[in-house]
Amino acid sequence: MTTISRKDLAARIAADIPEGSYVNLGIGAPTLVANYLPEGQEIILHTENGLLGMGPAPEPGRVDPDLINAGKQAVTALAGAAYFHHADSFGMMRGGHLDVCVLGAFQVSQHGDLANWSTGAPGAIPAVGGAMDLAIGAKSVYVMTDLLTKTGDSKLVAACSYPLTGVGCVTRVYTDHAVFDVTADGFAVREAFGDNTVAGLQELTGLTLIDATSAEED
Amino acid sequence: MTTISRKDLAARIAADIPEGSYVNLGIGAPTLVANYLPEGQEIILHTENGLLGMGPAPEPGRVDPDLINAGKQAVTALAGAAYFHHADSFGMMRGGHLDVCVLGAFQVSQHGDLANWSTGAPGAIPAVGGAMDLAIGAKSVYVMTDLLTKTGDSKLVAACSYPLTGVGCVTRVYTDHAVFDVTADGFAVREAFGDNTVAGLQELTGLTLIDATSAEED
Amino acid sequence: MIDKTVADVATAVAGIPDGATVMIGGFGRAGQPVELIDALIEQGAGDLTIVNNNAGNGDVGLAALLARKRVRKIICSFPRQVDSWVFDGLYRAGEIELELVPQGNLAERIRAAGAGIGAFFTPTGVGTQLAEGKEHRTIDGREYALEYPIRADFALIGALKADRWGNVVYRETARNFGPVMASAATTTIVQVDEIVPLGSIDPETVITPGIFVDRVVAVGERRWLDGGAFVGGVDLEGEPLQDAGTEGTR
Amino acid sequence: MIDKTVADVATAVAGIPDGATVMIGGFGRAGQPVELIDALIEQGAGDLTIVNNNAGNGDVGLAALLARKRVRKIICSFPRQVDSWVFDGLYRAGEIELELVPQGNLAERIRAAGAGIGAFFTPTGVGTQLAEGKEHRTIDGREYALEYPIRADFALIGALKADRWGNVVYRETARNFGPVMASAATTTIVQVDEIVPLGSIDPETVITPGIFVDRVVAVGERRWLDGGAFVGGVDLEGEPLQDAGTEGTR
Repeated sequence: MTTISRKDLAARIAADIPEGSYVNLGIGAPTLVANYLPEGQEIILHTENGLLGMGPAPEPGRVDPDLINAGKQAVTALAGAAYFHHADSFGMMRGGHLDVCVLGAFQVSQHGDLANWSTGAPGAIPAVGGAMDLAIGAKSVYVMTDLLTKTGDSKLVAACSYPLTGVGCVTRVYTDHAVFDVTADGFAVREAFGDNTVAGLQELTGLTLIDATSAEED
Repeated sequence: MTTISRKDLAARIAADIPEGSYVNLGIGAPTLVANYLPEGQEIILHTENGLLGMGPAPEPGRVDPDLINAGKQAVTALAGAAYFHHADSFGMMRGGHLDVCVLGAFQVSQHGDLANWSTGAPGAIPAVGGAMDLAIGAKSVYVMTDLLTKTGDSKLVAACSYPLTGVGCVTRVYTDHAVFDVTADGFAVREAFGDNTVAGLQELTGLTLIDATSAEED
Repeated sequence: MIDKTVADVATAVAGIPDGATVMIGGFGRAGQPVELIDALIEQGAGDLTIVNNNAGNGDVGLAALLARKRVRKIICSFPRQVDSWVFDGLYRAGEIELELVPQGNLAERIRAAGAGIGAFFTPTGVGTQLAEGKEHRTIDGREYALEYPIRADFALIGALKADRWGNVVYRETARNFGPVMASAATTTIVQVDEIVPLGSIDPETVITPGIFVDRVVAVGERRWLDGGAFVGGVDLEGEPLQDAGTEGTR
Repeated sequence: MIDKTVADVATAVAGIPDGATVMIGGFGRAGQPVELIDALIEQGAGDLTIVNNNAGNGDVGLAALLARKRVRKIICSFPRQVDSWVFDGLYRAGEIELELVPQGNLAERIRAAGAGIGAFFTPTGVGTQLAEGKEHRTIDGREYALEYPIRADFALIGALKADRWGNVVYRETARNFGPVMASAATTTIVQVDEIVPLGSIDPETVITPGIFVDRVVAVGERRWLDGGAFVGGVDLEGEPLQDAGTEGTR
């Protein structure tokens, strides 16, 4: 079945973020979303290590070790930016002031539980960083992920088998096959890419899915 | 018996504050202490409405409504000052970062309980301000007060009859008759002014007092 | 383009409904959003819960709001002042509810609301009337009382300047409750002397980032400043000195 | 005269005893007190508990302190990194204790220590392994876990500049954990590029007031700055770019 590229997925997510939003793009793939935010619109990026108004990577040779994002990559600061300390920054998240947070996932349950920090493998060294704060840290928590693992298992699950990052925190899951909303009754297919169908997605995920593909856009 | 003036008492307190101390002088009479801090020594005054490095009142005509102390009087800011918001300012106090706080009192108990915010009079409108935060807000809490009320009652008491501001929080009481330390065994007379004696002070207060007048100065 | 600036104070306070909880910044005249309070009086909302350090002075501002019976309850640390006769009268007549909170607990409870903290243990007030009935706990040998967040529907804040993203800079001790209140309200409204171009505030010096701010309105420079420089010539309320020879208008 | 400046980093870290809890600021290279960590390695204290966001990178700095078996326990949010082999080895060998704390809870617990809060209810981590065994409570319909303060005997902080009273200014995202750690340690030690005269820091822009600071040491300007202006020419670790033609000394 059709799968869209990670770049197209980033663009798809970007299209859902309204102007004026305060957005945290997590670490890794979600940071791609920044590249597809509509030109000329003002969307304010937060990085939890203490900056609102984060701009793109600097020109070569202009890397500033004092100015990095949560993934410890060099960034810039836009006109209108603000710096603050870690307690203030995570207070901003915990206090529900961000509009959107985009995160990766190992698994998302039909109740919106998120597992993205640990596979629970024995002997693995645990590391959580800001994952749990991010999971509860926005009005809308979007997950960006492939629908299937490399071994073909669905990352959308009835209940997470991996250690949880947050409970009931995910709003919507953007995958390479389709976009799913988390609803009180389980996952609803909001948009199926290409030749994906709700029936086909049910087969891939093994879950009963609600068909919301003809629902009004919000 | 000898009583020293409020100005002399302020000077006496000032003499006990070492250079480099961070000090909050409360509201009212304790603010007099600022006038007697030793010339040429640096003692940093805190005002809980958001300033460290508070300086004296401004020249006439130079009153700045944006720059006031906790008593809502015009002040100035010294070189080396810092502004901060209310939560940070009271965090500073509650977190035990101030060295000395000087407060007024209605009563101080032999256990170091302080009553200074309400006489508990029926019909009185309650108002506490920062009194309870100040009472617990310094490594040393000094009280500056007359020993006796206008009707001749001792402000040093076995147990406070007025509503408490803080429990076991007072370190030392500077009165117009003598200086008292709060100890595990009750009040100790540290210094008796003029012709005051421990026996005389016992009579005035009705309390058993420890004689510490010959103790080493710390 | 994000533009949080609004044209006038009436627009700034539009939509505050009856029954709202409204935080009002300021400590004394410092940081008091004078023009926004006047606009709220004009706007008409009633049955309000007000969060402020005090309960109004004289017959203007918050006291005038109280005098018009528009406030059901006030949460503050120090209602009783030499000139708080409006509050005093209402309180004695049983016409206003008072929640008295030690000043530091007030600030911390407001911060907790903004920072998503569910409750916290504070040592302030323990053993006093103001902690009676609260949950107590001894932690590491010290006794604490449990305090809950104070949230608001609206916050009215007075500051020095802001940009169109709502980044705010205060002046001196006028900062006081502004930053925590801005974080604790659903809708935060800030009055400033001047709205400055985006990028003209050094990001190191922003005190309230725009994420906490919804509406910004310029009310003109305060009388004791001229082009941002302090010129004085006023009393503590910002009124011209008798001998200053200025015109004496507000 | 108050003068918190000390002559060199060895003096700055003097007196840190075996068994101390030491907070170390920084997130990545930003705000990392590189010279103070090296001085602590030189100084010799062992059996330390370290509080940091990470658990060391490569073979330098915190990783070098770990490699010398000087750290008994580390409290951090993210120990596992691509180059955290020193920590990884010690952890797998059972030679170091780890307390893993979500980053926001870490920051808030440190703040709580500085602000005299006995404990607080946080929503972060609820329902996860990291809240197991903690006290839970539903407040206003949301579930929270109770977290306690993290205090330290010493804090090592990296910043831009300070005055002799210990007023500190940071630079960009190097601010990170500095302000909260400075408030939570009995003795706070700050390294800066430059010590500036008292009064040359605008009181509006002080981020860590001197009340939280005990010792300040100047370590010289970082390589990517020149007279306070950003000049670049370095990688993320602050090392000269290969093609930059600079001398490559540290």
